Amino acid sequence: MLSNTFPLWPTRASTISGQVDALFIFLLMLCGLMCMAIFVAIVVFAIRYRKRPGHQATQIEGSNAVEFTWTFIPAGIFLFIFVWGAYIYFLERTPPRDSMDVYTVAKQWMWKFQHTEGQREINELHIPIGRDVRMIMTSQDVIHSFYVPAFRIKQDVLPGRYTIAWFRASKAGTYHLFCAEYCGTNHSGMIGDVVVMEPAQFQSWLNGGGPMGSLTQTGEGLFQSLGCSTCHRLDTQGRGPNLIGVFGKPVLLEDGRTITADENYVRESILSPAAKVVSGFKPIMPTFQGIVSEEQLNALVAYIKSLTARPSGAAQNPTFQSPAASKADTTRQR
Amino acid sequence: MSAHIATKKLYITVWASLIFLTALTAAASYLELGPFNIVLALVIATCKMLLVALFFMGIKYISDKMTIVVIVAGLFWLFILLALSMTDYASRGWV
Amino acid sequence: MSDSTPAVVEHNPDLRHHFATMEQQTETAVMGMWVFLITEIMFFGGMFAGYVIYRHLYYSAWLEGSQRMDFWWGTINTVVLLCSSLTMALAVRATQLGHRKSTVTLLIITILFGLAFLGIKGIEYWGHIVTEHQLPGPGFRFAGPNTSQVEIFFSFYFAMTGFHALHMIIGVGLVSFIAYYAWKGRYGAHYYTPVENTGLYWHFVDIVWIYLYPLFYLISHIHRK
Amino acid sequence: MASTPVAAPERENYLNNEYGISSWLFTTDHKRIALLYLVTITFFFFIGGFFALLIRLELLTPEGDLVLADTYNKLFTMHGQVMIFFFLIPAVPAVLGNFLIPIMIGAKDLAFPRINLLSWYLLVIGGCFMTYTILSGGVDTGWTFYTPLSTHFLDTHVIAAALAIFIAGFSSILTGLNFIVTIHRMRAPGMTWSRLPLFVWANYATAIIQVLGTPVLAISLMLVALERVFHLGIFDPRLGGDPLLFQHLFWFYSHPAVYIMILPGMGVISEIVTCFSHKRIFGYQFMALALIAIAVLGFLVWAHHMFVAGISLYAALVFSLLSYFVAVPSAIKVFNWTATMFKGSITYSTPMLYAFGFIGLFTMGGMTGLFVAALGIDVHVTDTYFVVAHFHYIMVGGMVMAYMGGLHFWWPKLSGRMYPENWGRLAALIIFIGFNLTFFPQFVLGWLGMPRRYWQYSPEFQVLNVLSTAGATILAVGYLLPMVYFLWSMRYGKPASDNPWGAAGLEWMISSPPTTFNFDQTPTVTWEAYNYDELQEAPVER
Repeated sequence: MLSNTFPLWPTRASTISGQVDALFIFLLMLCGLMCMAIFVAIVVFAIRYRKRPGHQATQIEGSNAVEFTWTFIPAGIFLFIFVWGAYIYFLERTPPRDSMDVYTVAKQWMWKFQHTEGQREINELHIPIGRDVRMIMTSQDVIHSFYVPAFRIKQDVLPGRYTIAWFRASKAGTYHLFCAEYCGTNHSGMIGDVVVMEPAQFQSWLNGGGPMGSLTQTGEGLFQSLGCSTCHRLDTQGRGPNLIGVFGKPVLLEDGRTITADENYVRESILSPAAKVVSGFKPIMPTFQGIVSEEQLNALVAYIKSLTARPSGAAQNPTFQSPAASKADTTRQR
Repeated sequence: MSAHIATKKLYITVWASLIFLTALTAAASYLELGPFNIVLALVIATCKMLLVALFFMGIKYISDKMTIVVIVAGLFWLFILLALSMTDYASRGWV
Repeated sequence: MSDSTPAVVEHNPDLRHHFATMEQQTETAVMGMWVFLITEIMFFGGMFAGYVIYRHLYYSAWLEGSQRMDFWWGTINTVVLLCSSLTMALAVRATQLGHRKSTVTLLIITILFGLAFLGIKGIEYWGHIVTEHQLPGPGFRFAGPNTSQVEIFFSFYFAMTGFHALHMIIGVGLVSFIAYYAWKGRYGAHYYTPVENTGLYWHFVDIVWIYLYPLFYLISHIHRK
Repeated sequence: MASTPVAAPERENYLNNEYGISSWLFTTDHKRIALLYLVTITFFFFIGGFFALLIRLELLTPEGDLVLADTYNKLFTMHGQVMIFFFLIPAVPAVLGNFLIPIMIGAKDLAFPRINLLSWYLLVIGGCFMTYTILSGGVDTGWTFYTPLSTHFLDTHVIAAALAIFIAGFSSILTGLNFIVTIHRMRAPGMTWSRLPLFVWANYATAIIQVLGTPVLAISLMLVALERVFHLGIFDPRLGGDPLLFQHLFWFYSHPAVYIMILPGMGVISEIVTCFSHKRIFGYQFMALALIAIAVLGFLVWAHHMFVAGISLYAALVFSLLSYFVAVPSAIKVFNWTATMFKGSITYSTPMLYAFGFIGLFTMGGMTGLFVAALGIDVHVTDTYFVVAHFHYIMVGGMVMAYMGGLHFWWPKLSGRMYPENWGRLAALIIFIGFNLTFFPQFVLGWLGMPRRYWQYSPEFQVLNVLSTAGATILAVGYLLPMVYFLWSMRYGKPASDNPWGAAGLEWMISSPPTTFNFDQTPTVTWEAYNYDELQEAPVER
């Protein structure tokens, strides 16, 4: 009945896990010390000052000095803990530039992963050791949560937008993958394995995956078949903005706001295009809500991201500014 | 509490200024002020609110300071809800 | 929802047993009413927070949505409510002065203004729901871009003005309850707390509309084609 | 065991001055309403406790073999909803607060007695809706009602449960309103703010939160109900909504709600520790200020429940910093309680044992709060059993311990009878042991990464889960004991004197049980709070 292994400490398998454990151990000691101090004080006072004949309680009003010490000292310690915790969180929320993207679609009670090289996996995630992996995740129905205890990372997966989690595996092996946000009947069944392999092993696993073509190629195919290329021409300036070099750069909008073109902006522009129209263009793009599936959306986003990398031989230096850079009144419709 | 009873004339003038402010904010909406449109509208609405609250609801004549603290606390809590939840939405794209 | 309307008659006709003086009882009742109004501020505050956030997220949808609002009905409604606030304030003043007849007439005028407001609101709702199918849900029709976001605008429009109308109906009920008792001579210079609290409630509902009016009707009135 | 005492001379008090159902169901006497609340929340406490036992039994084995997955989801949802909205939130304010606040400030009754009765009826009506939800199939959205799961992906009784909590919320709002106005306007002459017992301060701070926070929960549950009925998309992204907006509105109330639950407990503990150390509270102004600070700062920290939910990086930093500021007043209070015992004259009667338990366990609960407020660690431990253990340490280890201590401390005043002392001590010990065995293993489970709300879990977590279930059974026995001997004491308990503990406070200067109007004539207060130097020690019993 009782399982044989009885671990008391989760395995450390990612670069960030060491720092999280360090903060945890520090807090464990600090709080353990404080709890012991309070317990010992209570027991000692309870015994030493117990009610017995001839013993009188001495009334103490209180002392401001003592009060201030145990107000500002804890406040100072708490600030230190806050800064340390915030530093780790900052590392976890800022993925490095050149990380390997894995597109994830969470569905009620299963995980679907897709590597940019084309491999598709369900409830299994093969990743190489020592490589920054960026999970670009969205959900098809309710809120789930991508949680790998061994990597000490967790990120809720929201329907209707992308959320990002990144890690770099530091130890080969197979680790648990849990869904941590309650998502219905089989929430406890929505689990899987993260298999961390040596780079060589990973490469052979990748090649053995069959000729289904990389995500960016599927994305390019979709870009043509859905008719995106008719307006978003890649060589000259069409009715839609030229998308080369757009990803990751700031974009000036029609109503004067400037936002960075991240995965969420690309997704929102595909599903509800008139929400944030690029300045100098008219909201003529039809919505693709319900036409494009989550997987196809991932492929399109991967393709648009890849447009920046490709050396654009023919076109001149691709600036996103529309030719009518100056605010010609004719095109702006009030 | 407000044993003090305001004159009928005062009520009429307060009412008149309320009507005037309504006309003002309605007219102002015809102007083209961009982002300041909503700011002006809210300023005028706050003036109208103060008029109704101070005179019609008699906050001006409340003798017990505690009730005024309760009123101001209520508005401050509404501000907490609006401001702190906006820290999330306003800073979404900054990372 | 008026609070402890005193009914038990003891040595002083309207003094409840657990209060020391009449003055303490009145101040307690008014403070209780203000604390209740604070809970109403936070109740509407939740929806205002949702409004502010969605306005930040979907500004273009908010522009299109508010173009469908009927500017003139909104302005007339605001004027109607301000007049009802005036007559309510005068009614409270009349009660304090003990003028029973003018109190009752002023209260009845306030009720009429309230019903006028609800009538205009009914006309607007009829226009939005029946003729233009803008009631959010499966039956929602909207030509033009980002339909689902405009539907969110209308969800908030109907939620906020709907709850306001509900509070207006409660208000009209309260004022008629007070008018009936005032007509029977229950209130006067010696005892006017229920009238005063009903007045506070009425003015609060008016203030909520003072903010709803610009937020829904005046956003992009200028973009009207 | 105490021999059956001779029947106490029948003096006229609030219990025997009128009989019959209508004397209870239409009473406006704050003491009788307190007893009505006591019966209601005890009923719901045992329903919630029964659900908790079923959950623990299911988790004995890694596989889901006791109940179906859906049933398990309903169990933890309704355990949460019943315990929080129908036991923890009303417990101390409605039972002990209703009974004691008017007496402690020298008033005949609350400011609005009829609204007080209305509050009880609202809780009962809400309770009926909740019972209907339980009997007719239950709800499995989690007590947090997260959207879009609760609005578009479940067809269980979500609207009935939301309505139940909506109505019970108004009971909480009206109680808060009653307390604020009473404490402001109904204090006896001489009862200045600095002479108020800390129990009154604690309920005043709680009332502030109840009044300012609960309406936002009311509107968010109303929006969920509207979304289900009219198929709106306010919180559903497929129809343009944003699920995080619901979480912001929900947690804006639900974090201050945990302070609604713990603050009255702190008030009770301040009363018990001073009485049984026979000593003035250490740093009265700081203790009162800390209560108000917790109530106010409690409203600024809610998004620390959403660090991984998808809020922006900078919002997470802001809320984590504010969460550390709210931890400071709690630390002050723990230090002050411990300092109050220094150089006191401490007796080990049952309320004091509960106070020891409270201070120890609340300290552990508060310390683990520092863990989950640290952003780096929260990413790993949120939504795991670490968080479950954290809030149970504060709710069960803190709040229920304080409630039990308060019930024992004021039982002579409530019923006019003494509870059996040794049985009380035994029950306190059993509860302490059972509690720690139940929830300490869950800290380790959470750190290992076992997610919460799991019907089946990985085999390596089994040993700790078995320990936790064993603890749960001991805890259940521990809670049954007081139920038995309190009822027993109503009939056979030793009649209580006016001041059996030698405690300070106006409630110990009137007869137990008190008369309907508490005081023959309104007292004038001339002494400071906790004036134990003027009070002689309580007679050493037995």
